[in-house]
Amino acid sequence: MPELLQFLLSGITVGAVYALVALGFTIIYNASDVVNFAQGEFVMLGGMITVFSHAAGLPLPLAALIAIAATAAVGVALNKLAIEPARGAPVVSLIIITIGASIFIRGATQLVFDKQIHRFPAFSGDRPIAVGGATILPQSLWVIAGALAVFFGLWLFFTRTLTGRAVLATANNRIAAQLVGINTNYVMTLSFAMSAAIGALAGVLVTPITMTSYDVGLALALKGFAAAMLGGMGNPKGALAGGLLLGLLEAMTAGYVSSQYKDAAAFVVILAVLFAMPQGLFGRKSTDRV
Amino acid sequence: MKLFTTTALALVLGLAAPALADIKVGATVSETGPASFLGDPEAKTLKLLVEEINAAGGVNGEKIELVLYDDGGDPNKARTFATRLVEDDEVIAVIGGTTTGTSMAIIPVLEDAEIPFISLAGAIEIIDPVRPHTFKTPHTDRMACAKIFEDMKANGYTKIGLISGSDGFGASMRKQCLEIVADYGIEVLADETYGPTDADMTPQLTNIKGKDGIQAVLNPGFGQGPAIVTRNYAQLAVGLPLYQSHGVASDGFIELAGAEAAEGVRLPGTALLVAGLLPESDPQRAVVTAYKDAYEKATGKPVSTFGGYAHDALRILVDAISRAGSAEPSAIRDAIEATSGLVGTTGTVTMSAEDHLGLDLSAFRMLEIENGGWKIVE
Amino acid sequence: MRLSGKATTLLVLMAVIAVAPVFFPSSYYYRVGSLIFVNGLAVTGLVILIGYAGQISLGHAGFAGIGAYACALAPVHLGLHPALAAVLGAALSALIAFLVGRPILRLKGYYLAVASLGFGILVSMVLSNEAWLTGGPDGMAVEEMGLRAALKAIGIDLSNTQFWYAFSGLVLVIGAWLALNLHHSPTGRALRALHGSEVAARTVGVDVARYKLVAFVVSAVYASASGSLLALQNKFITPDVAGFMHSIEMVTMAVLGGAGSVLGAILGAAILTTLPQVLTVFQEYEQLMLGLVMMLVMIFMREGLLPSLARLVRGRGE
Amino acid sequence: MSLLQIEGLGIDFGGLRAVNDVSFSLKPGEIVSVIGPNGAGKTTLFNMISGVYAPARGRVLLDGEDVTRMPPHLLARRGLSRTFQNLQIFQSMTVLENAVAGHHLHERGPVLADLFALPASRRRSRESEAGARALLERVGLGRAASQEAGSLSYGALKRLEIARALALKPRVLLLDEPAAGCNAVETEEIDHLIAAVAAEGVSILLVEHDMKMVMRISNHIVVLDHGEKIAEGEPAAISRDPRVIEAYLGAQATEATHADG
Repeated sequence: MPELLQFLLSGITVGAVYALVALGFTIIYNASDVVNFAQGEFVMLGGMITVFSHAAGLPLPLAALIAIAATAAVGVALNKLAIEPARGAPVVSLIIITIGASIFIRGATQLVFDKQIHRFPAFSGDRPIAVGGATILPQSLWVIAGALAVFFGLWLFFTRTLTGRAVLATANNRIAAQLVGINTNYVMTLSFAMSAAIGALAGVLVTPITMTSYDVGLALALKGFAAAMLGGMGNPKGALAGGLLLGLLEAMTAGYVSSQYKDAAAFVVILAVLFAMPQGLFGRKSTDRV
Repeated sequence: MKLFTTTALALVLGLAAPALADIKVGATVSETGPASFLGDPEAKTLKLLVEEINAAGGVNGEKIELVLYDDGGDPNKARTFATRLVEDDEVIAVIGGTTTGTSMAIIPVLEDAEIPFISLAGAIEIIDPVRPHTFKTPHTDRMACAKIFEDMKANGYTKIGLISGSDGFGASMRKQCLEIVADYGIEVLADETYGPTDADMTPQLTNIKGKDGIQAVLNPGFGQGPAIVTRNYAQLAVGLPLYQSHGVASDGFIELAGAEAAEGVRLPGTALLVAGLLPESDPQRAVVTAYKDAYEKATGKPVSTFGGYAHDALRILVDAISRAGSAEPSAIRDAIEATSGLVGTTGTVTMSAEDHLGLDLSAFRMLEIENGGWKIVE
Repeated sequence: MRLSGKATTLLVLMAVIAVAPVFFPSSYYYRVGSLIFVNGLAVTGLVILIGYAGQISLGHAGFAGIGAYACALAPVHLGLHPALAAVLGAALSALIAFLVGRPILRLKGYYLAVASLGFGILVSMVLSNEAWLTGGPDGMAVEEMGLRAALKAIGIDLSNTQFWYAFSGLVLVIGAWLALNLHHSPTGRALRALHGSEVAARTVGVDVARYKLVAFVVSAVYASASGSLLALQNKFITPDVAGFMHSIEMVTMAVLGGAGSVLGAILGAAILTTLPQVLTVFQEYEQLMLGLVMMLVMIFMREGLLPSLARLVRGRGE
Repeated sequence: MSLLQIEGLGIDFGGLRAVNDVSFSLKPGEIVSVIGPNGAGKTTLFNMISGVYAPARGRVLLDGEDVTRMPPHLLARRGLSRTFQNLQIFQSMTVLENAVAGHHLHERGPVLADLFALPASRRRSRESEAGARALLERVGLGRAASQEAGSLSYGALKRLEIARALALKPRVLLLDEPAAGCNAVETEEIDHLIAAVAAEGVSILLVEHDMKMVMRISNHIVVLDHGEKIAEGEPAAISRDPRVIEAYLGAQATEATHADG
């Protein structure tokens, strides 16, 4: 029984990491139908900039704020320089542009910083918290709380604020959104800034657990992408559920079946879900209009 | 289309214009990619040492020119760069192959061209069976396993758990450890793995903890994985001795895992790691201190075992060139094979026709982490 | 004019392959050339899938992995000649593509991307994990094909790099010929039709699911053949060949050069294969430059290099 | 004896009855028009008959066979073909290739034969190309054969779709607003074309907003409003039917400017 509990805690910790990355995909996708494969790099930047600002003597909270702001700026630059000029390009081209951006950011990071692995101290120490025979690190609670906070924030944003609805309207029909007076360029810039900031926040929260280096982005982006698709792209509920589900699946497979094939099990389940529900668990249904 | 090919061709041709150099040494290492943790210090070391050697007058009065490529850990690219080094740059020897995969891809090219090759990767397959032109500097993973198992045996641990990374390093070491573990009367009761980018290993460790009778745990791996394992190990309060591999023998590991979690962890390391702790009489002391100081001064980063592998490879090569008195690949090959008593960072190297590594177990030192620093336990 | 497009493409391709060696200062260039051809072959398959049929795959390296490991394993375990092993690999890839393709191809856009990506990752995971069979992440050796020795016996003495240049060049020309045949055939028209409008293709009687599957299976065979060639040439193979990055690389080559045309895609393969070799002068800036090139081409030459350049030339001419 | 028979067809979108209980039939060579205000469900009806949407209720019989919910490509094999209101052209293909693609059912063969360009495959291509050229002549696009389809005018694309649909040698042809966006001359050409096709024995089901054209060429008219059939009969009778007039006038007063759904 304590084993099961430990697997659950592990799954939720890892799942919250995936969910945080997956949530970052949501806003950009909602505003522009672009899946931003450079999302993982935002997470990496959040961690790396914090590490180096902290090492330069800044207190951790300030370092984290700087990292989030700087990454948001990178997100805006990405939109202005690479996504906006490529408006209307097919899905494959957009995939390649964002992968190109991710390689570029990675290359720049290794030059500006270094290729070593880094971490900074956990926010509330490393003393494990006992939960009925199993344990969890305080930092995991930070990550879980972060994922939940971002989820609720996004949910409120999309359902309760005018700007959030403007983002959804832009995704639905750009021309129509412009006609009703939405500044779609502003919406796009805002979405990239927010996605990047959420990514950076994720980086700040997870680095004490997962550590960071210039090349952690791709693996995180892949898992986050898979989680987002599992849940249904574009839906914050889907991102949260997809991330947690993926984390739990991996932990349960590692715990009860084989640690070698835990990633495989996760992908098999994703394939199975997509076959049964081609739009993911919470995705929007679409019908061909003829 | 034609225009483009010609431009591309012209670009490549331009780069291929032969530079005038005395002795051309080639290298292809994984400066980027998943093994950059290893390859980066290797590249830095090679550049640093070549500068140093040239400043001191070179070898046999001739300067060394280093042609260094980054293969990103991709064996296919490594093979292409090896071909380029041999055919285009016309180097007299090649250092590199950060990983076993890249090394194995390079070997056929250099064996065909009869150019000496000194690999920086761990697997025993590189030098066993012996190939005429292939050498290597790191201990084999099998030797690391042997060193660890000796220590376990001495402490009376006969039932152990294994948790290895599924990357090349972890998988290769796991395989070689499993091959020899029985020789030490040790039984592996749990055999878990984790992915190189995994964030949490508590499920695997929970299973190990739950197995009855396990007396110690071994974690072959490199990169952030072992640090996370060590932290999770402390989190779960497994309470059994934890052995890490030479893959994480660096100060960085203690920093990542945290001194508290890493307390008591044992691993086979090289003299490089404990330069300051070596007795004056130790033959390696002067070599490792000099390298450590030079590297840390030049890069501002702590020295690592992997940079040491590149250091030794270049030293062996330069030593061979000066003994051969010629820059002919065949003469160099023979001289490398005749290397004897050369003191490097990993140990004292004495090669032969049957042994293209030239190290024994004494090159490893069993280290233990204590109060955030290293302690030699022997 | 239009019918001669096929002949022109093949002639240009053959001429470049035959004439390029005149300019090679060393035999290293044969190696780069043969890699271009090997990549070009995989990418030609993707032209059928992406360019003709308009479907995405981020997992085709999985098939390259199957082709490569067939060449590594079948000679050892089944005693097959390496060339036959390549055929076996292609057949196996076709079978797996057939089984996997049917459910996967029901998905669209990013969902298809993630499903194919998952498939590719599964293959590389199996290759990496089943170390008893595949040697694990460190890879395994591949037997010599022996064709070079046979050629030597009849008086054609080629160096290793020369032989692989010629052999993979030949395979690429055959691959390009088949893909061009397909373009102008009823099957090719059906594929391009469903690319243009699935619903309209259906109403003219195209069994869309079946034709998507055809494109998937054919492109899988191309990828498999490319993997086999790579394994036989390198005589050593690691699971990287099936990795995610290799899939991305293949798609990027195709789209960068122009996925709609065979020549464009091969041009893309040529550029992306030579780029890392050229970029070595930039040393640490290599990655930076690579990412920059990918972005710039896709932003400013949306249809890919070749079609965009062709348009430019045509625009000047008129 | 009817070739196409629609029995009580209906579909709902999110609880809304988009089309409900529509029945009518077509005899060989007959031209039947479906009219009604925007949003009446005409295109939805077409989509159900042609297998694009799966109807919730009712049946479609083609030559006596129940083909309800049969996918479009199987309907095509049974001789049912259509055009689209909002153009579904194969943009990246030439005009000729679009028309050739319409011959798919006649030219398809083993994939391997196509890959290796075997004589049989080339012969099939040649035959369908000849057929396509003849069809393009017939719809007045002979000269545009080698142009990229995307470069054609709207009216020309409408005719290209008809040529592509005719390539199937259909028994039943569904035309969704074939004259929309065409000028008077083009409309008359399409008018003649439809009559000529019907004269060859092809049954034609037509959705069209040009009432003059509808009245001129239809043998029979079905009127839809709010998804229900409100009237049916000969053109002359329909134009006098008070329910039809009311539906149109009433709709005109409130009607949105949107295209029909």
